Amino acid sequence: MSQEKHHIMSYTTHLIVLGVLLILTAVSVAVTSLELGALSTLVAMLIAGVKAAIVLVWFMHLKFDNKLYTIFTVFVLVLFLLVLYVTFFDYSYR
Amino acid sequence: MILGASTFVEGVDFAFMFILGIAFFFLISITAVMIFFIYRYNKKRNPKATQVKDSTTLEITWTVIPLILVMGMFYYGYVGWIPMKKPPEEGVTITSHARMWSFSFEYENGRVSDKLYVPVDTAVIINLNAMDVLHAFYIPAFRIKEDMVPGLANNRTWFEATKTGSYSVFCAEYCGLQHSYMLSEVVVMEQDEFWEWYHDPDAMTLEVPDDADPAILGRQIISSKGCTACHSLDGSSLVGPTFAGRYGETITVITDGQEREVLYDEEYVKRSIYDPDYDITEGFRPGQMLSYEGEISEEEIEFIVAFLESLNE
Amino acid sequence: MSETTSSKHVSFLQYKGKYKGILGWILSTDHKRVGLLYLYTMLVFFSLAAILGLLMKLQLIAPGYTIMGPQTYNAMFTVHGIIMIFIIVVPGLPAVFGNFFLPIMIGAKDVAFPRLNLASWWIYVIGILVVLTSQFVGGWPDTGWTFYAPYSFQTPANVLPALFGAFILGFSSILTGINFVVTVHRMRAPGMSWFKMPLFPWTLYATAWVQILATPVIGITLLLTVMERVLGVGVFDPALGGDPILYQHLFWIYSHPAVYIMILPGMGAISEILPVFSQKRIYGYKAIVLSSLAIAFVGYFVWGHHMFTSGMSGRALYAFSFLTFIVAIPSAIKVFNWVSTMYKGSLNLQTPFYWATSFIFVFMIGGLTGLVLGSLATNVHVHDTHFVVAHFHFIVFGGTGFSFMAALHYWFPKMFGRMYDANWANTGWAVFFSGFLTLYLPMFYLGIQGMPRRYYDYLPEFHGGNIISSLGAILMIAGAMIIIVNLVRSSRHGQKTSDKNPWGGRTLEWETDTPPTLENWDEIPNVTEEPYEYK
Amino acid sequence: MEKNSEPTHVHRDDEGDKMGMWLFIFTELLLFGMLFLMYAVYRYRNPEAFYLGGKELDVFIGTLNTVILLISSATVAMSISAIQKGRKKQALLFLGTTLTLALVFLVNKYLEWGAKIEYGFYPGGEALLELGHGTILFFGLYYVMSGIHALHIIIGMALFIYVFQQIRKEKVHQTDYVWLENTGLYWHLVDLIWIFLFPLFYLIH
Ligand code: HEA
Ligand code: HEA
Ligand code: HEC
Ligand code: CUA
Ligand SMILES: [Cu+2]
Repeated sequence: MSQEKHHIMSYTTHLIVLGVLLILTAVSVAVTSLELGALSTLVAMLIAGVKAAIVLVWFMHLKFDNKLYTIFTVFVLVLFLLVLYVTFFDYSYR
Repeated sequence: MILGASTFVEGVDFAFMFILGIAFFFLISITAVMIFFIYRYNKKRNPKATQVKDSTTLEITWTVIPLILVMGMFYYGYVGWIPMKKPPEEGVTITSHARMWSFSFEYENGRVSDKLYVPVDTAVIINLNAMDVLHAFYIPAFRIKEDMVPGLANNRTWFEATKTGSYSVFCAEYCGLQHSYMLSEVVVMEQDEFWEWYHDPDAMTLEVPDDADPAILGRQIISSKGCTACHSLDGSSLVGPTFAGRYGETITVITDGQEREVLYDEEYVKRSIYDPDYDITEGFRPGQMLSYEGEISEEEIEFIVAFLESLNE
Repeated sequence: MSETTSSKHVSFLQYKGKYKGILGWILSTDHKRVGLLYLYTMLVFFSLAAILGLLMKLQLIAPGYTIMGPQTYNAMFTVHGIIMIFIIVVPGLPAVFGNFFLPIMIGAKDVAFPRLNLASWWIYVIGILVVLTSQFVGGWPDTGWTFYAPYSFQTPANVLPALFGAFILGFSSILTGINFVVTVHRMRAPGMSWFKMPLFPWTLYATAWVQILATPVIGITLLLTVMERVLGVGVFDPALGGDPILYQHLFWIYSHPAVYIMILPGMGAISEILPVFSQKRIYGYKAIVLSSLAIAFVGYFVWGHHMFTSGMSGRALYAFSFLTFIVAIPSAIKVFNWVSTMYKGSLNLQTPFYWATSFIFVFMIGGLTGLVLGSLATNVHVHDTHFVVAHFHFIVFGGTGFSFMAALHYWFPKMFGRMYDANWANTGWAVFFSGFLTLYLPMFYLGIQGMPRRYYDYLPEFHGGNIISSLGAILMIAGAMIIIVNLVRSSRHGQKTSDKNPWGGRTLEWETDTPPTLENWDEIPNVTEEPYEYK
Repeated sequence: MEKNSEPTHVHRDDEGDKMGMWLFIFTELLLFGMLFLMYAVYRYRNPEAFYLGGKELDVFIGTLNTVILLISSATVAMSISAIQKGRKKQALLFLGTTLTLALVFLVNKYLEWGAKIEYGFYPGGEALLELGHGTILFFGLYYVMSGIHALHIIIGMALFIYVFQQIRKEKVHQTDYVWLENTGLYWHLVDLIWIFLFPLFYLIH
């Protein structure tokens, strides 16, 4: 088994990523405190999605690792969303 | 098909025939082919195998043909079922209460019965009310079944019977110990007969002939209300304590987490029936028996007491 | 790769490692020993659950009390269901034959994580023990294997150990799944591209994904039920605002994919056996591979067909019915390809072949009656009746069970280096098969007549079907005894054989020693041919 | 039989180990996924109560914990970089920071829960049962979800302690650090879950 070459992320990149995450957190706290009703839910979930993607891509190295992991991850998320969607066939029309 | 007596029967039975017909066709022909191969190509008769190439056309054929057939099955299943989901506006409305382990049926005029009485050729809408756990309201002859879910809004089903007679009602969702005894009957009557029954004023009040033995009446109430599902008359413990030999004794109960002694008297029986979780008999669980307030009158309790007393003799 | 000369040509059965005797087994990380550990454990619990099944049938031979009371009966079908599903057929073929043969068939020395593999057996045993503790503290659970809310947290019976045990068993299943996916990705022999991989590993791969992605769902559901019962959190309890139907959704989001966990490896085993006993390439290799993946994937979205009468919205009902019919197609494709494999073959009529063909027959009955259940109008009538019981015994027992027996008779000489008595094996099969049909066919009729399932007692009009069915159970147990006695006896005293390839198979397991040595290969094979390359 | 020895070759496959970890993460994602599904269903059915329930929670503590987790995620990731560069001291330092942050997270959680439980706001608690069904569900889910999440934090901490030891003993080092990498992945998962828990419970009301 060969030890493949690993990409090493520098400390600065880490700190930049962290900075972005913190800013996004602040934004979502700010936006939701405005009480925009359904809109604030949407925005909060969107921001959370972006944050999650950042964590996956940089902190969890999806960007540098074998593409297989990205495929797996996307597949799992799609599967989950489909299950959620199908469940709501029941609840939305009950 | 088995006996059928509602307007749904036709659609459902057609779907059965359609699906089972195709199923038998494939089952029999594939089995026949297999048997033929075993006969024709067995090692003795055919010592050398001939390799055969895969064929995409064939793969597509046997994907598409079954696909079309199952779409047909889906369609007829859908057509046979859709009327069940569309109760008509007009009709007799009855509420079915289910508890462990009996059904009772309440009519719009307040009349309550343990069998379901309905008029023929009339739409009957049944509101389903489960009082404790899941049950299911199942009438095979009408081809309907619907779960009774505690707390579910709009939990109902409907049917229109086409033949007079009486048919079984089953509880089809597992609900504990006496699930298999949770049965009733639906009696389909001619329309005028039904309305006569429905408006029968005497049926509303308990009729007590002067010379009747209260203990015997009590015994009837106990069995018609389904108490014996949980309470034995022979001393053995079922879900609840036995009725035998308890009346007049001093027993241990748990009230508010505190153990105490009480006398098993009329007062106690009444409280046990109207507010069963107030005193929990030692060794049993709260939440099993539900209150019968509004279902059993004070007068009836007197008869029950008379009966319990008679068990000591 | 370093050197293994010292253990050369010593079979894994004789091999002596750090530990002696039984410890050498229960602490061995050798995938073959782990596989056999699973086999023996299953044999024990299978017998237990089968006896419970027989007792239930005896109870049902006549209306009313025959040999047991309702509480006992309810506990029996619950424990019977839990053992059969969570302990036997879900781990089933992957844990036994997957562990034993997956590495060999892809030319590896072991699975990717041998120690984890042993750990999953241990977790499995712990799970079983936890399930069984309920027997000693508070009595067997009486909820049915489905643990439907709210009964499961209201019943006075002791359901906690069962819930918790099933939860632990789920872990074992997940670990096996992870192990297999990594094994297949990382450890295929040089030259074995994806489409040169035999079909049994393929189905194990598809199954492993389902194990990984579906099992956590039941895990959390059972855990929540435990919390509901102990703490009263209220997530499923209608009295606190919870929705009991949501419990059913979660339960079946796992349990429907789980039925494909049960059947896929069985289909894989059948796809190994048929070409070998026909001396022919499997017909439609790619179609079979793709249909396995399709079953695994689409199988996620049909769970609602168990809930057609549960009070779901109408739209959900027909969506689920539609999807259910879609998922039946890949199974149909497989059946057609299997039968075509026999065409112009040179059929070697031996025990594994009998099991394989009878598998196809009973699987068809099970599957085609599945279609009756998948259609809305008919489902409403037969849901929760003995029709369903017949359907799943045909397809779970007839599908997974028969393929298990087929696989066992097929790989037996390789596993034990001994041969069983073929005459007894065939007799056992014949008795068993006739018993099977007598036992379960009448149940279809009972179901259409309207006899609900989980009924301890029934009305006299259902008597006829039940008598026949109960007699079938006795016949079948007789068949099972013959089979088991024959196999157990042969594994110790059967005719010794070191023939590497008794049936003329073309997959890699027939190129190792019989029985295989500790690390299967002296040298990892180099794969150049397609699987099943018969000339 | 002749004398046998243990299998002599040791199989090492870092990529395989990592794949195993990812697969495990997927199981965790689905496990929490189902809790999110329940949340979605119950929020859909009880919008009012969930709206009000969210107001009961302290946004400040929630935000603080989010920040803590994000930083701790960054520090684990950095300790991996450090190990890859062969800087053992720094790796230990980053790991130590992560561990401390995790502990702070738990302390916050403890204070938060403690305050609620005191008022009888726990499953089966008097104060909670008096409120409507929707509120019971909201808090039921809140306790279950953040409780299971906290359990994962504790498991993560145990893993960190183990890896910390391994680095000190040079068992985990520049050319063999899957343990650290996998623990890191696990920790990011914990973070990932929280990224969704936080807005769902504390923010959207
Ligand atoms: C190994 C397990 C297994 C498998 C593979 C299946 C396969 C299928 N199952 Fe089954 N099922 C169970 C195990 C399984 N099931 C269990 C355990 C239960 C009960 C759980 C409980 O309540 O306790 C159950 C219950 C169950 C129900 C719910 C019944 C109810 O409670 O109301 C339904 C409803 O749709 C259903 C449908 C199907 C269908 C359509 C398939 C299909 O995948 C079948 C596909 C196969 C074929 C179609 C046959 C082969 C094809 C041909 C011969 C070619 C001709 C084909 C066509 C023309 C299409 N099953
Ligand atoms: C694999 C699954 C499996 C198997 C094999 C069986 C086997 C049997 N089942 Fe079971 N059954 C279930 C799964 C299974 N069952 C499930 C899931 C339920 C639902 C529970 C619920 O409702 O909650 C159920 C319910 C159920 C009921 C319904 C109860 C009711 O609803 O009222 C009945 C009724 O008689 C029954 C009977 C039997 C009988 C007589 C046998 C057997 O006794 C038949 C005899 C078999 C043998 C003697 C075994 C032969 C095997 C070998 C020779 C191989 C050796 C094998 C290994 C090494 C693995 N079963
Ligand atoms: C679902 C099961 C169930 C049904 C049906 C049921 N009970 Fe009970 N009953 C119990 C249980 C369990 C207890 C003991 C726990 C308690 O005290 O609440 C009990 C307790 C009692 C007691 C106190 C007995 C004692 O020995 O302490 C009386 C009296 C009683 N029930 C009467 C009735 C009557 C009358 C009916 C029918 C109209 C009835 N029950 C129906 C389960 C049931
Ligand atoms: Cu009520 Cu079963
Ligand atoms: Cu299913």
